[in-house]
This record gives sequence, structure tokens and C-alpha cells, in this order.
Amino acid sequence: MSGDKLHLDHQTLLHLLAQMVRIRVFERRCAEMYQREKIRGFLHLYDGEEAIAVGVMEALTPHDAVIATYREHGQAIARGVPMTHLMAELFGKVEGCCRGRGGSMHIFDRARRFIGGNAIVGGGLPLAVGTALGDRMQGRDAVSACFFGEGAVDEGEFHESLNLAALWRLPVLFVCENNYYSMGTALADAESVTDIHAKAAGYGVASEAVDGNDVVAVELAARRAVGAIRAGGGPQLLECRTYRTRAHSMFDAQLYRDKAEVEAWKQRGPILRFQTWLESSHLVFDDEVAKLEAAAEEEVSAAIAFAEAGHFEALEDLERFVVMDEVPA
Amino acid sequence: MTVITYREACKQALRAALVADPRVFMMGEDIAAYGGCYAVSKGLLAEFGAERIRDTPLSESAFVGAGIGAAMAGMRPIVEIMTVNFSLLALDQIMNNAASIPHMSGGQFAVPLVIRMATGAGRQLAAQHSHSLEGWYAHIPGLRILAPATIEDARHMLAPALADPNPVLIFEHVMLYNVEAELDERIDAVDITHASIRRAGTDVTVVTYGGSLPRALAAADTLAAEGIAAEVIDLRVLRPLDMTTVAASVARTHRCVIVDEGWKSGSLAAEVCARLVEMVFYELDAPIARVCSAEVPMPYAAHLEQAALPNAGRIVAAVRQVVRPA
Amino acid sequence: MPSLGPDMESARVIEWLVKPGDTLHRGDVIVVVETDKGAIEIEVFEDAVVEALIAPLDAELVVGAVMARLRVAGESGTDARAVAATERVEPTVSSPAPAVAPAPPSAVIAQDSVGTPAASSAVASAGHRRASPAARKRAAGLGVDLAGVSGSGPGGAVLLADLAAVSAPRVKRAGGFDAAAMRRVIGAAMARSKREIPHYYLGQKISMASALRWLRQANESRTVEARLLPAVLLLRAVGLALRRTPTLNGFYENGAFRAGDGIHIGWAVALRGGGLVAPAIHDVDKKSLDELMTGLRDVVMRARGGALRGSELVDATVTVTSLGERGADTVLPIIHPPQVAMIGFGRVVERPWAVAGQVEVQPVIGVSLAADHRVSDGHLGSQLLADIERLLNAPETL
Amino acid sequence: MNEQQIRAMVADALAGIAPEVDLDTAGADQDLRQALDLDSMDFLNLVIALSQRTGRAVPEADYPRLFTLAGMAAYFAH
Repeated sequence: MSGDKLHLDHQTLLHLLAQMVRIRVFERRCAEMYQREKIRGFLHLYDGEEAIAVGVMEALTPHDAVIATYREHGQAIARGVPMTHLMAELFGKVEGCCRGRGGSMHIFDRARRFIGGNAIVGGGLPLAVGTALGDRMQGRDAVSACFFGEGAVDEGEFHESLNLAALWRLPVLFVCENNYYSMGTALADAESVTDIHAKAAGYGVASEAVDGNDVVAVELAARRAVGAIRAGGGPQLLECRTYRTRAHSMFDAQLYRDKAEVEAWKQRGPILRFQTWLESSHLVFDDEVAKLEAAAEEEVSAAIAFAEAGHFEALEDLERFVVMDEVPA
Repeated sequence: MTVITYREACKQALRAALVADPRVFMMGEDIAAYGGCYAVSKGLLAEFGAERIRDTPLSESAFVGAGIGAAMAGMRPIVEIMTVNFSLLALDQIMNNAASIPHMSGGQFAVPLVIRMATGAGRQLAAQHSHSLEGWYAHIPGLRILAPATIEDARHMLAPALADPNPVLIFEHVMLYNVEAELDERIDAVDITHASIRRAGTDVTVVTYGGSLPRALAAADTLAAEGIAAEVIDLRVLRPLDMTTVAASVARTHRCVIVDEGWKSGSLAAEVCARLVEMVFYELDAPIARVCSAEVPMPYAAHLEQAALPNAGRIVAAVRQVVRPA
Repeated sequence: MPSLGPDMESARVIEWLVKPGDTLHRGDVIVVVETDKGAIEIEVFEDAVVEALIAPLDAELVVGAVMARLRVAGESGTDARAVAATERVEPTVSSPAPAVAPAPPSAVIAQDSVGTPAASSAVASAGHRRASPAARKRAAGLGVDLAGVSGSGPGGAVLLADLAAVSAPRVKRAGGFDAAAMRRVIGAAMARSKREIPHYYLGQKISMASALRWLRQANESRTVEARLLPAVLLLRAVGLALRRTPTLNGFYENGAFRAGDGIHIGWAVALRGGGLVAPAIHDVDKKSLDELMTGLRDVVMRARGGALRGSELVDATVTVTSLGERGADTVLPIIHPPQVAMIGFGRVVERPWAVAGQVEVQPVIGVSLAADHRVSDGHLGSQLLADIERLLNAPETL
Repeated sequence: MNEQQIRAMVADALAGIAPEVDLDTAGADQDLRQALDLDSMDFLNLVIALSQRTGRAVPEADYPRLFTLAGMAAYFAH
């Protein structure tokens, strides 16, 4: 899986599509479960941005660390976090990956080095610098992939972290999911320079802007960047330009953007584009798409059933894990 | 017995930690080439090299966050923040990541990180370098907060702090760095769980910590000459508070004065007071009194700064009022 | 009405985008609702046919209310579903917590791990008298009424030091004591007892020579405040003896005997001016003589001061009356229902007593038992009296 | 201590023990236990109060000397 060459064989292409469809179906059912009050709190869905998580994760190994955002279901699924534990977490059940303590915005999975959804915009960037530092000081060949939205670029942490990572030439892949709106504020209303990848140059960080709705392009760019990082070239920044086609969170009247704009981006959505291309190029057989869609539906339904059947943490354990007894091995 | 400074005790602790565990490294502003704002880390760069003694940019949020990340990746970082006022630039990382991730992740991740910082007033550094905000940090579940006030604690608290799987913040009072005392070499370890009775007495319990301990002990000397036997308790650990020791003392003396360089409103002193009321209300024979800093941003001029701070005279007056009410 | 956020309670229907008979596909927007945050489109999650639109335009609907009825593909018309309410029976309005909680939260949430309030043991007998909490606690322990203590603290507050000089318990009788009402209550209870309880009576004379000698010696080395009264020995002896005859310690209720949950002796206290109360002294068999003296002094003072707690009047599992040094030499008690026994002690009198074939003059007390024949009989009652005698003859074991 | 003084002291002590009794009804040679309906607990508490007010330890054997006001005055005179 390593290297910056992409072998577009039949199975690989189907896999990319299947990963994106799994995320899309998961998110649709999340919306449904939210409206049925099975899921509460804030819920941020990933519709339209699937190509980024799927493409970047393909370029990583299990040794690498992933630091995620609060819109991280797709990042978690693409990283391999089981949907059962993910959905149970959203249901607040003890079978959830964080025993119901994290919820939608704080998904952690130690076994997959998935170090958190982070609901403080920009809060994960310093962490990624730290995991990269720790890995390098211990001689590990590992990259820390840090996802953040373009809103995080407004924060000081973005600039502090790029600087520190570059200063110490740390193995960090900064992945900016630029969906053009930080909640309801358009990029141009928040940043004086809207070409985000250009900001990296100020810190001597190599960067690239890529069509974030093209899963193959994202994967190729991620492989290039990860390859350069592993070669000792220091951090890299990948700006993936995309669009979320759903509301910011569930309770959002979307007063800040036109329906026509949303509709236009939907037509350029990563799944629609990739699937259309595969079909028109005869790269998939007739029933393969239907099969992987059915499989995704089945997987998510099973995850919902798993979450439904789960249990709530005992109240006696309310204060557990506030103070740790030991560092988990 | 050798006489050393508090600063030297801190340095010995750091050196011992760096020798003992290759996972330990330091980072912070001007700790390496400069030798540390308060010269605590002077000489460590030459001994341990730039990989383990790391100067950082003036990016508190980034280097504290990097300490958290490195701790989660298996290292045992010691992060130095020049002074507690600067730590506010990293408050997000300390609160929202270090203190929250273990619980938020359902126990999947621990954050074995030590953050040291200078605190307190007395050096005419005015309002942006002199405050005592450790009480704010003591508010946060998931953190352990230490305030070494003696040479022994300065020398020995670091090792158990590094062994703790949780984030530990160590507050070193700026007025203690030059204090000299004999280091009892028979003591080779201290706990980071208990308060300590620094002087026994029967008439009143004076509860304090950090830079106010020498003032409280001086006050106790004065009071002894008046026939008032004050028991002086050094909290040592500001979170979790060892209220068992404090409450047991107050149950014996029936009176309590709390000395805290923080502001009175919403302070650590307020917390100790509230817990005493919860725990030993029916043992109290007088209202609990507090000696805290005046509620002003710390002023520059020496006479104003001194007027704002707790001192032995104010402690003596408070104790007199509690023990022999007018 | 679907829930779109934790802070959403209701919304107003502003536009239906479908009509009955329309065929819907998953993801279609069918209705627009006006929320606090503006207009939001509601989608369907299944392919379906619209059966009926239930919510009229402009209607304000709480979360969970039925908006429309849909027939999901493959269903017959009779089990059509309501939009966004398919699994709901009772709408709950904006409940951010899970509907199912495994246990009542109070036990855990009301307490944190850092310091729990100390239990209050003080008795509020001093009104609004200024006093330190410690002085209040000690005064309550001594049975001292703070109203009579001059305070040296600020504003005349009573401090611990002020109590060191204070002497005896001082209690004021609570106002509004109604002797006639108490007499009626006693009368009713005793009439019921006589009517319902088949009493049997046993009596015995016991030498108090050993007990009083032991007590005299014990008191010699005690300060006046710490001295014991003979009544404490009687109380303790009864408490220990009842351990071996548990069917005399408890209640007769609903046609059956229920054993007491401990040996809680109601001690009959005569009130000056008439009347009688028998507050409970708890777990007599588990307390030392000193603890019993403290307890006895406490309940006697508070009984006379009208400051008994309600529970003390109903907790007793058995009652003891002692007529004291100025009473008759025998008492035939009436059981206090629903208790099943009562023990009475008369006055200690000097009587000739045969010891090893010789007649001596000894202090003698008459002890009597009234017990409920529905629960026990004279054989058991005799055993209790024998045990009391044995214990009083060996006072060092008390 | 004369009888007047002892009477005042006993009245003060009784205010805390049996506030409803009226000491004026008791003559100097009357047994207070009977005159005021004091039981053994009341009497012990009275002895405690007098002992504390006078600073005298009162052995149990001396109790009979304190049954009357006259006896008390004599007892506490020295």
C-alpha cells in the first residue's frame, strides 16, 4: 500500500467506491437515528467529503497516527473503526468505542491509532505535532495525519503547529478539508488569503491543493506527501477542496448559502462522480455497485442493531477514567 | 546535609529524571541555550543535548499540545511554561485535551505529562507575570496540581509526577527559587498525595501552600510568643486536595485561617473553606478566616505589590481575630 | 416532528412539498418547518407513498408529534407509518438525555468523590442563639440549653470556652404542652392494651447488694459529671437479658409476632405535672454503661423539655419503667401496644434476705414482667427475670 | 455561704434542670426531692450543677447531706 504509485485495478476501484458508500450510508442512518432521538448532542455529517478520508487513509499504514476533527465519522470508518462500536458510541452505550463518554465529536480508537475527534477547532494540530515528535524520538517510522477544516486556519494553533513541525522537521501530514464554510461563515469572510495551501510556504512546508471530491486524486496526492514525509522531508500540507452537501449540523437552516450552490456541488459529489466514471468506463460490472450498496446498508443496519442492544454505563462508573490508574499498554 | 537553593533542588530533580528514563525530555521557551528564565535548567543542554532539552518558539499552545501528543505516543515530556500568566495561552490544550482525553476516550488514552511553571508575585513583575492562578487549574478534573514549598518537595516531587499516568502541573513560586535550606539526604522520596503538617499546634490551623508557607511559619513564630499555638499545614497537593489531614487538624483546633496568594473570589481558599464547612462544621468555634491577595491586577511599585500580598503580619492579625475575637 | 437538535422543542409547519398519493423516494424533502433557527427542510428516510398529511399549515408541533402518514413500499394501507414518529408512542419534548436510565441518578450525582458533608448530630434546641457550631454540638451533647449560657464571642456568641464553665443540663419545656391531650392518648392506648392483649404477669425480688456495692465503688473514682445511676444498671441488665428471650422484644401486628430489629428500650419518663412518655434508647445491649448514662440523661432531659424526635416515640421494641427511690415497691405494668412485653422495677427497699442460711438486711428490688400471651408464656418470662437477676448479681459483667 | 446564697444558686441551677418547679415552695428543711418532685436523675444533675458552681467535688456518700437547702448551706459553708 505504500509508495506514491496508484494501481487502479478493478478491486482497488471497487474498494474506494465501497468505502465512500459505507460512509454515506452510515451518515444517512445517523441523521435518521438523530431525528428519532437515538443520537443526541451535536451531530456533524460528512456527506460530500467522503473522498478525502478514503483517499488519505489509503496512503497510511496501521503504524501511523490519525488526529481527526469533530466531523469525523467518515475519517473513523475509513481508518477501520468498526461501525458497531462507532454507532454504539453515538447511541451513548457502553459498547461504544469510548464507552459513551465521547459521542459523535470525540471518537477514539486506540487499536487503530485513531487519536480523537476533536471538537475544539484547531485543537488537534498541536497534538499531531506531539505524536510525530514522540514517534520520531522513539525511532518509529510513523506519520501523524492531522485532519482539520479550513476554519482551523483562522486559529493560532494552525500557524504555531505548522511552524513547530517544520522547525523540527516532524513527520506530520496536515490535511485541510476545505469545504468553504466554517459553520456558516464563508471562507472569503474569514480569511484574507483564501488560497490555504499557499500559507504553508510561509513556514517552509511543502503543500499541494487537490480536488477533494476526486478520490483518486486525493489518494495520489496523499501518497506523494506521505512518501516525502517518510523520506525525511518534514511535514507536508494537503488542501483538499470539497463541499459538505448537508447542513453544518442537524439543526441548521442553511441561511448562509444558496440551494443552487448546494445542488451544483451535489452534481460534483465524490460518489456520484466516481461511480459515473466507473460505469461509463466499464470498470465495474452491472450488479457490483448494487451489491456493495446492499452490503453497506446491511452493515449499518447491523451496527444500529448492535447499538440498540447495547447497555448504558452504570452510574457508579460516572467518574471512571477521569484519573487514570495506569498508562494503557 | 548540604545547603542548596530551591532552584538547585529543582534542577537536581530534572537531571535525575533525565538520567533515569530515556523517555523523559524537556521543552519550553528559553530552557536550553538561555538556561531557563529562572535558570532552573541551566547546564542541562550541555549535559543532555538539544534532542532532549528543546527550546521552543513562543507558541505555548503548540508546545504544550505537542507535549500532550508526545505523552500519548509513549514519551514522558516535561514542559516548562515561563510563568503562569503565559499558561493561559495553552489553557485550551491543558483543559480540553490533557485533562479531557482520558475520560473522553473511555480510558483508551492516558496523558503522562508534567508541566512546570513559575507562579506568584514579589519580584515587581507587575500584572502579566505575577499572578497565582494555580487555583484555576485545581478546578479541573483529571489534573494533579502540585505546589512544592520546601527544598525536599522541590527535589523529590518530580519523580512521582513523572510516574503518574495523568497530567501533573507543578507550580514553583518565584520567591522560593533563591531560598536556601539543608537538603535532608536521608529523604529520597516524597508522596504527591498528602498535605503535611509543617508545625504542630493546638489553638488554630493555618492552611497554606507554596510561596505562602514561609510567611505562615513566620507568623506562627510571632504567635507562639503571644501564647497562641498555631498548627501550619502545607497543602502540597492542590488537586486532589488532602482534606482528611486538614479537617482532622481543624477538628482538633476548632479554628482555621487559610492563606492563599490567589484572589479570594472563587479561589482555592474558598474551596478549602467550603469543604471544611461540609466536613467539620460542628467542630468550628470561630468563622474560618482567609488571607488572600488584594483583588487587583498585581501592581508594579514595590510598596503596592507588598500591600497586595499576604504577609506574616496579616496572617498574625487574622489568627488573633479568630482565636481571641474582640 | 423530528428532533433536529438538543435545544429544539417544537416547530411550525410552513410548507408541505408533497400531497396525498405522491410517491416518495428516500432523501426527498417533504415538508419545511420553521424553527427557532429558521426554516428547515425535512426529508424522508424510506421510499413511501403519502397517505395523509396530518399537521395543518402553521401548526406548532412538539417534537414527536405526528405530521403525516406514509405507506412504506410493500406495506398495506392499514399499517402505514407516521413520518418521523415510527417508533414513538409518547412524544417527549426535547429530552437530551437517553429515555432509559439504568438507575436513579441521585445516589451518584449528589455526591462527588471529594468530601462528603458530615452528618449533623446536633439538636436544634437553642433557637437563634448566637453560638459557634462547635459550641452548639457540645451543648447538645451535654443537654445544655444555650439560651442560659453567656457567650464571650463576637455579639455574645457562645464559644467552647463558655461551655466549660457551664454545669447542668438546662432544658425548657416546649410551649403548648397539653396535659389533657396527653392523658387522653395514654388512656386510649392503655384501654386498647387492656382490651386486646391477654397479659400475664410475673414478679420476683432481687437483691441489689452486689449491684449497688459495685456502683458505689465505681462512682467513687468518677467525677460527679461521670457518675452512674442505678437505673443504668437496670437498663443494661434488661437489654442483655432480652438477647436470650427475643420473643419478648418486638411487636404483635396483623395477627403475628415480628421481632424487633434491635433491642431498643422505651424508658418511661414521668413528666412533672402529669403524663408519661417512653422514648427509645437504641441498641441497649450494644452500649456501655457510660453510653447508656449519656443516652438516659439525654432522653430524660429532652422528654421533659418536649424536644423528643418522633422516631424516638415509635422505635421502642419493649418498655421499661422504674419507679425510682420514692415509688412503690412493686409495679404491674400495662403493655404498650404493639409491643409484647414491659418490665417494671419498684423502689429499692431494705429487707431481710437469707444468705447461706443466715438472715441479712439487704437492699432489694421488685422486678415484674407483663407479657403478651399471644406470643409467649410464663416459662419464657421466668427465664427473662432469672437472667436479669443473674446479671444484677454480677454487675462487673454489665 | 448562707441559706440565701445557696437558695439563689439552687434556683439558678434548677432553671436548667427543672425549669417548671418553684423553689419558693420548698422550706429550708424540706427534702427537695419530695417538695419539688425531683427524681434521681434530677437530683444527680443538681449535684453536678452545684459542684461545678462551687468547685467542690461531692462524693456520692455526701448526697444525703444535700437533700435540704439547710443541709446544702451547711455543706458548702466551708
